Amino acid sequence: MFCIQPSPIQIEKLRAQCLADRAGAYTSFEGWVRDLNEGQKVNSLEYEAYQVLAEKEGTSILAEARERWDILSAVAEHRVGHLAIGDCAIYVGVSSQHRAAAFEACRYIVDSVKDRVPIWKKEHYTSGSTEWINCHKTIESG
Amino acid sequence: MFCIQPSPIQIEKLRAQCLADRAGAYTSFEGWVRDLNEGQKVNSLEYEAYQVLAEKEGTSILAEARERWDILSAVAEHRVGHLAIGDCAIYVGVSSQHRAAAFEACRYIVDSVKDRVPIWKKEHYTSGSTEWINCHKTIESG
Amino acid sequence: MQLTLKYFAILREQRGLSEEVIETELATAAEVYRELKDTHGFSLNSNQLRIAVNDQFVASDTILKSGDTLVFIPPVAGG
Amino acid sequence: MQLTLKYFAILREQRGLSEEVIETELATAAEVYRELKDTHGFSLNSNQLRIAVNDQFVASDTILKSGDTLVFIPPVAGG
Repeated sequence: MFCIQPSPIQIEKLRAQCLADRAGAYTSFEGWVRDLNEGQKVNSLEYEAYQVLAEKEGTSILAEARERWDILSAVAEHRVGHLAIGDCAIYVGVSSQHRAAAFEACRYIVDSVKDRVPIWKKEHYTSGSTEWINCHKTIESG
Repeated sequence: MFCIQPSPIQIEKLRAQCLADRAGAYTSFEGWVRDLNEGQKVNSLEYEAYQVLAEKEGTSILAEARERWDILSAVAEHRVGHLAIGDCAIYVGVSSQHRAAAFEACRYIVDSVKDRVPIWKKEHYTSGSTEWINCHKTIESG
Repeated sequence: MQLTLKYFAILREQRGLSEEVIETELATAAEVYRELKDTHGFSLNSNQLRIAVNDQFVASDTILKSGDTLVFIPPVAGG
Repeated sequence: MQLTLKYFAILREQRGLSEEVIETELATAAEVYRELKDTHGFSLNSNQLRIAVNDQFVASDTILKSGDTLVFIPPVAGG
């Protein structure tokens, strides 16, 4: 299950879901809010999600990872709302018997979530301006 | 610093060492004792290390990772002594601005530790037999 | 026909609301967006969007039917 | 010359001790291991080992000097 929710991500709880006697490897990824993006000082962030579709798409990504790699468990959670520098925005954890599968599946999940899941990020800069990331105007007409 | 020690690995403490306002990504790896290896049911494990050289070699590996990838922090710890199924034998954590570096450096550290650091593993099987992993007798004379 | 539109992120802000019901005879999401972009001055071009109908991703030339819920999905930035 | 030998893992078990001091005139770690293997019946072949002298990895044909601490490193299995 891929979960979108507004409270701080409970890493220890998610990790515990991946424990298994057969598991020899566990890889996790955390996305943290950082203070600088493309040269601009960031104050805080807002994440917004199209929750129903985001959870559906995220859950599909986890299922794809389980199909493609020999893993035992995969969990992921994304936070929404107002986040401060250092807050954890996304957590992904994968357990497997052997490490290669855990590393590759974890990377796949993170990359796919960033690519496909309808979640948006608005950066608030120390300058006072804000910006929806990846939503710059382009010249091309559409 | 790469640390070899006999008490349970304090994951939260190691993770905290990697926090940084500039960090946007954190990848970690845990090696867990699993109940089955090459078809044999495992009861427990013993890890033994040549501590001085292991810490020296592990610390070199962390330095190599910092040289090769644009990362902010890298930590690693390996446990020795008697471990039970599910115990964490090794922890590696890497923070970076962008996720590719964290993933690649983390993988590099884990692979290199397994390859180069003088730590040995003795498996105790439910059958009562034991075995030092990778130390099978070979036919070739030496 | 009647469509429910939901707006997220930059489109929500530019539209000034999260949801509205419209009457239209336009057949596809692409056509609907073109009209809305003109009306509300949305900054995103249609080639930057993905489309969801009834909480499923669909092609932008999918034929809409009355009662559909339509979402224009701006470029995502999770993680 | 005098050498301190430290044994780990399978070699420690096969030797029955962790450390000993020996007198030898053999020049290299490879030669010392060959002799010890014959004496103690070590199962590992020399091509499976790495060598450390004074807590540094060295080549197996490095010339030893009196007072050196020599370790034969069985195939590792950390992680």
